[in-house]
Amino acid sequence: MITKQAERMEEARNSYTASELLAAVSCRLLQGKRRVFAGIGLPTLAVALAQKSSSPDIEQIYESGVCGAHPPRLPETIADASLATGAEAILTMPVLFGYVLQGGWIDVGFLGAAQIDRYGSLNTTVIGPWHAPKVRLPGSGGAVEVMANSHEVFVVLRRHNPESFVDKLDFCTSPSLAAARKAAPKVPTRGLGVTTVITDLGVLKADETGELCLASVHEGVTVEQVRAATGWPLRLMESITVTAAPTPEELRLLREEIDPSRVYLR
Amino acid sequence: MITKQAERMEEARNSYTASELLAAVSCRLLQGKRRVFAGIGLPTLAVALAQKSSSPDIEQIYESGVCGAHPPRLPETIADASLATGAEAILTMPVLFGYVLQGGWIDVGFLGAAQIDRYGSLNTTVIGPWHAPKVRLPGSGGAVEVMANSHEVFVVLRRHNPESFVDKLDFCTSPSLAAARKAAPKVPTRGLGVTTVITDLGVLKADETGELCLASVHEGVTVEQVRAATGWPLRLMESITVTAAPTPEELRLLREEIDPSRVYLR
Amino acid sequence: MTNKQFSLQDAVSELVSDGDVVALEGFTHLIPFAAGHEIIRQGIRDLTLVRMTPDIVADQLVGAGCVSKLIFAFTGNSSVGSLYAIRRAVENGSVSPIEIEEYSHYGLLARYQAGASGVPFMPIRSYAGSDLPGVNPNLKRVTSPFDSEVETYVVPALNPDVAIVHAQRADASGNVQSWGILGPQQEVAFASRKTIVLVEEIVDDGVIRSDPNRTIIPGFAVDAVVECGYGAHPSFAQGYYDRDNDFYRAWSDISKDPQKLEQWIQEWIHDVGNHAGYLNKLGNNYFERLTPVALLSTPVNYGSVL
Amino acid sequence: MTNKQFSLQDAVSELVSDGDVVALEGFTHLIPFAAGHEIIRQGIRDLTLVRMTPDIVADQLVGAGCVSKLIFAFTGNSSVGSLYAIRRAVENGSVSPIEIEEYSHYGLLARYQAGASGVPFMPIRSYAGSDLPGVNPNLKRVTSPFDSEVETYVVPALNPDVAIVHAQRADASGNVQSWGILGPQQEVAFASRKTIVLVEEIVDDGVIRSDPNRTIIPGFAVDAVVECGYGAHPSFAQGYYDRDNDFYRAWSDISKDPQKLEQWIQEWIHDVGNHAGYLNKLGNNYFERLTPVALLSTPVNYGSVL
Repeated sequence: MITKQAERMEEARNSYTASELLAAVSCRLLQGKRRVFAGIGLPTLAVALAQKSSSPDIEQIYESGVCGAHPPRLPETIADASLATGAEAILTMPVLFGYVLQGGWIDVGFLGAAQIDRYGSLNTTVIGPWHAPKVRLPGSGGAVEVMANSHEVFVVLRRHNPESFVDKLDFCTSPSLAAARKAAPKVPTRGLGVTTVITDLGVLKADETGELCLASVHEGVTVEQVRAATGWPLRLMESITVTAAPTPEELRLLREEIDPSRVYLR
Repeated sequence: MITKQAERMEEARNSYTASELLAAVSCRLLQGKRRVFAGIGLPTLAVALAQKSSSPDIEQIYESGVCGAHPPRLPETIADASLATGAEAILTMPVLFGYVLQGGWIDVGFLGAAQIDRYGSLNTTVIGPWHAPKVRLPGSGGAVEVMANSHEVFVVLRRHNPESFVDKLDFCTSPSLAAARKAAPKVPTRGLGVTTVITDLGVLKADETGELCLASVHEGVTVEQVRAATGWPLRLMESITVTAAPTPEELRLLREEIDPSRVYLR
Repeated sequence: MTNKQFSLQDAVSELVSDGDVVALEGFTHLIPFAAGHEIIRQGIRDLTLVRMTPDIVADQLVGAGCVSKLIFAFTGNSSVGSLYAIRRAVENGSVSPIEIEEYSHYGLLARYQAGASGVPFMPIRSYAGSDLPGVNPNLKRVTSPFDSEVETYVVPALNPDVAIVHAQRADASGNVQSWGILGPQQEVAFASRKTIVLVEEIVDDGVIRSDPNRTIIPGFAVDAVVECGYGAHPSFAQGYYDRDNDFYRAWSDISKDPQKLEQWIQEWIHDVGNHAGYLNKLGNNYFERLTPVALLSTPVNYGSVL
Repeated sequence: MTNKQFSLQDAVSELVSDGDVVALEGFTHLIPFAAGHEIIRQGIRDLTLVRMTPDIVADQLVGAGCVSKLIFAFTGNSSVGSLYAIRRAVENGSVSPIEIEEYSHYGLLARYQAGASGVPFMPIRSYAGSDLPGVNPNLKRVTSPFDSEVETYVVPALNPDVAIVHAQRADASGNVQSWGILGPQQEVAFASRKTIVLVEEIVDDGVIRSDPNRTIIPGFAVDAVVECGYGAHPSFAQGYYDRDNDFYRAWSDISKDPQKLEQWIQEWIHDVGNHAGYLNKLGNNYFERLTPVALLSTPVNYGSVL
């Protein structure tokens, strides 16, 4: 009996949810970065984990102008009053968008999307034609600005499937660097564009041309599975790694210190 | 003896300095105005006098961003700490210059100058050529913006002489409405330009073409005197009035309530 | 100092008209719900609603039929569901469609900035390669006069007829103070022809004047100031009440069914009569669980030599 | 949080180099005199000095031979006299002339704004008909892409190598708070490649974090923060000390005579060795007459539900 219980406990310690994996993977990718522009959710966990492990100086900056947040409890939404409580700075919107974002102070912008193409252009606007949408999505918000102004962009898509990873977007809300340069070569661009896409199947990385290629698969996922889930002929990086599982310490931090009431750790 | 003393007192009450006259005249011209953009000095006295007499709602707005100042004592300079103490608002510079001034919220802008021409263009930059100045003056500061964005501009020049009232400016720092429209007809203008010039000799007012014409002379000043002191053939308004002397109440307010230590009332 | 205090009813009826371009602003914080409800109550129609982030209050205004056009950058209800009234009005086959004009956050904010600043346009670094310029002719590209090899996108000035915002406090002459997340309230107030500000409390002008840097909108730029406690509910007012997340989570379900939505509007907006009625219907102790622990700012010294 | 505390000497020697474009900002209030003196002390040369309102500190820097070019909007010493070192350097027949580049206040401020915002230029409503565009090719006119009948002037982005500003307080990681008249400090800090901030006091980060809206420059945009009490003298720091008007009145007389000026610089900048020496030379009770009566801001509540 005792042995069985110990085994189950051991198993529980070693198993992890998709959110925990994505948070741990994102955290590792953030190593060496300083200023992360992101909303609430997975990026919050990733930044919090980075702060408590590899990157104590990493800082999350919010679209609302909050910098150096020290919320007395884990914020439930981007509109959580606790984000303002005890923050180091709350900047005005013109300062946040004009000076901080456009001024080039962001190392990593985190974005999500309904659709992504092979160079990292994102659609958050519509499914179907803009003038007669099948599904109206929220729209850009600050995504166009985050894409154009961050030194690099991480995209997190929890569902890797051919409807999301498309050959051609229904609408290009936030263009990849390649798309921006092609459309308007005289408009200055900044940084590297989308360098990293983190999904439930693996991690895609941009090659030197900006094309997103498979760099690693999560444990138990095959390359063929990822290819089948991608709406363009997915190229592979020279060597595909298997994503390392979250370490016991990462899991402990996430579960016990960062999100003990499992607000985001679904 | 008693009679003589009473006479002297009566005389003192009725006599007034140039500053007191200019403050009283400026105050009357401010009737019905709400927001005055001005520095320290004569305009401060004029606005304070207006607040205490004809225009209790009039408000002075400072280039530094201070609105609704309630200084605990009369400020000595534009950089007086007391201007911030107890003010209703201190706006940032982008808000003051961008939103308040360019946004068109100023009824009357007060300006001074080294030279003025017949349409109210002002020189505060150089005497002599810009590239090899005889005298280098402070430059525009905010004057170009005050001129371009106030609904009307009052100019105060304490010394009315041909060196100041010139046919042609050495340098046009802040252009009259006429000069602005001629130089760049497609750049939108606002308001009336310079409507009023207050000097130690009298008051000039703009006619319908914007030309500054003599409207009134101070007590004891002749029209010929003003003409001789003006570097262009000065036209006269249809009827020239004699500036009314400061009333005893105006003098009492200036001397006893507004500037008892005679900071500005030289 | 002119007294600019209005009742909410008078402020809306005197300053908002059918056909106006009305900006309701507030970015996640201080969303002017009570003002939106009063617009619905007064049956104002044919509005062009400008809002960077149309959310539940926009869904309510669209659902109530007040809006004919929406100018926006992001329309959603965080991660807790959709805004179905807006989706019904803009998705294919809509029975009562509304026109939309779409930006990114900074695109619309820069329109307010240009409008407030009296300049014809404002440059912005993004939009190259986006499909947005293809559906919005207000996103244009110009060449820099300083370098013919450099182009930038620009957006035109926007000057709404009326701005409506909510803040923590003001004095009776309309000097408005706010803290926490500030949103585009200052920009839209200066950009608009008329401005209505709702506040949690009207305070003595001595309170305002003890901290003049906290004033985000000076009295002269305000046409009406309305005391309206809890007027941002279900949004929040930093230091007064937190966000009512339960309400946000419940909205999708109401908004999804047109009949349910109509019923909700009848019950919570029309039948309650006014904001006091709305609070009354929420119940006496409703805000207890949303009331913050006090964490006060350290005072600063504005003194000078006397 | 990275510790960014520097001594004044280290901040200037590590971050300011010969030939740099250095912006010293502060509008009537919080003028970084101590930093200017340290630049003179270190004999830094060939600077392009950017300052909206070159005043006594600029006159000192020019008089000490640190400046080869001045970018400005207004150069004067209020109504109490001239800045003769600057006048000697720019008036006809100057023996050691400096180059000047001249704007209006908003023209130069808008250059900072464009520089901070990463856009090539910023539109501005004025300059039509002024002679300034004739002597400054950076004032250009463009046609609005939204209406070919509308033109506007624009100014190009400015990105100084170093911004130097003074503020009331900061924490050790460089989150800077200021109140009273704010000047262009926020704009120039974001526009510049490096930023040095001098403050009256380094405070515990709990003080800063009790009032996050008061932070005008976040720590990440600051390279060095220097504790330097009375570092704005003879200018002022709201709530700390008022302006030393006697000094301003005395300056013309010093500045007018090149020998007197050289002597003053030797005595008050070089011989004192550092800012502590300067304060020491002013004397023990010097600031008594300039010390303000305390008038504290009413605290606001930043609390939230725990």
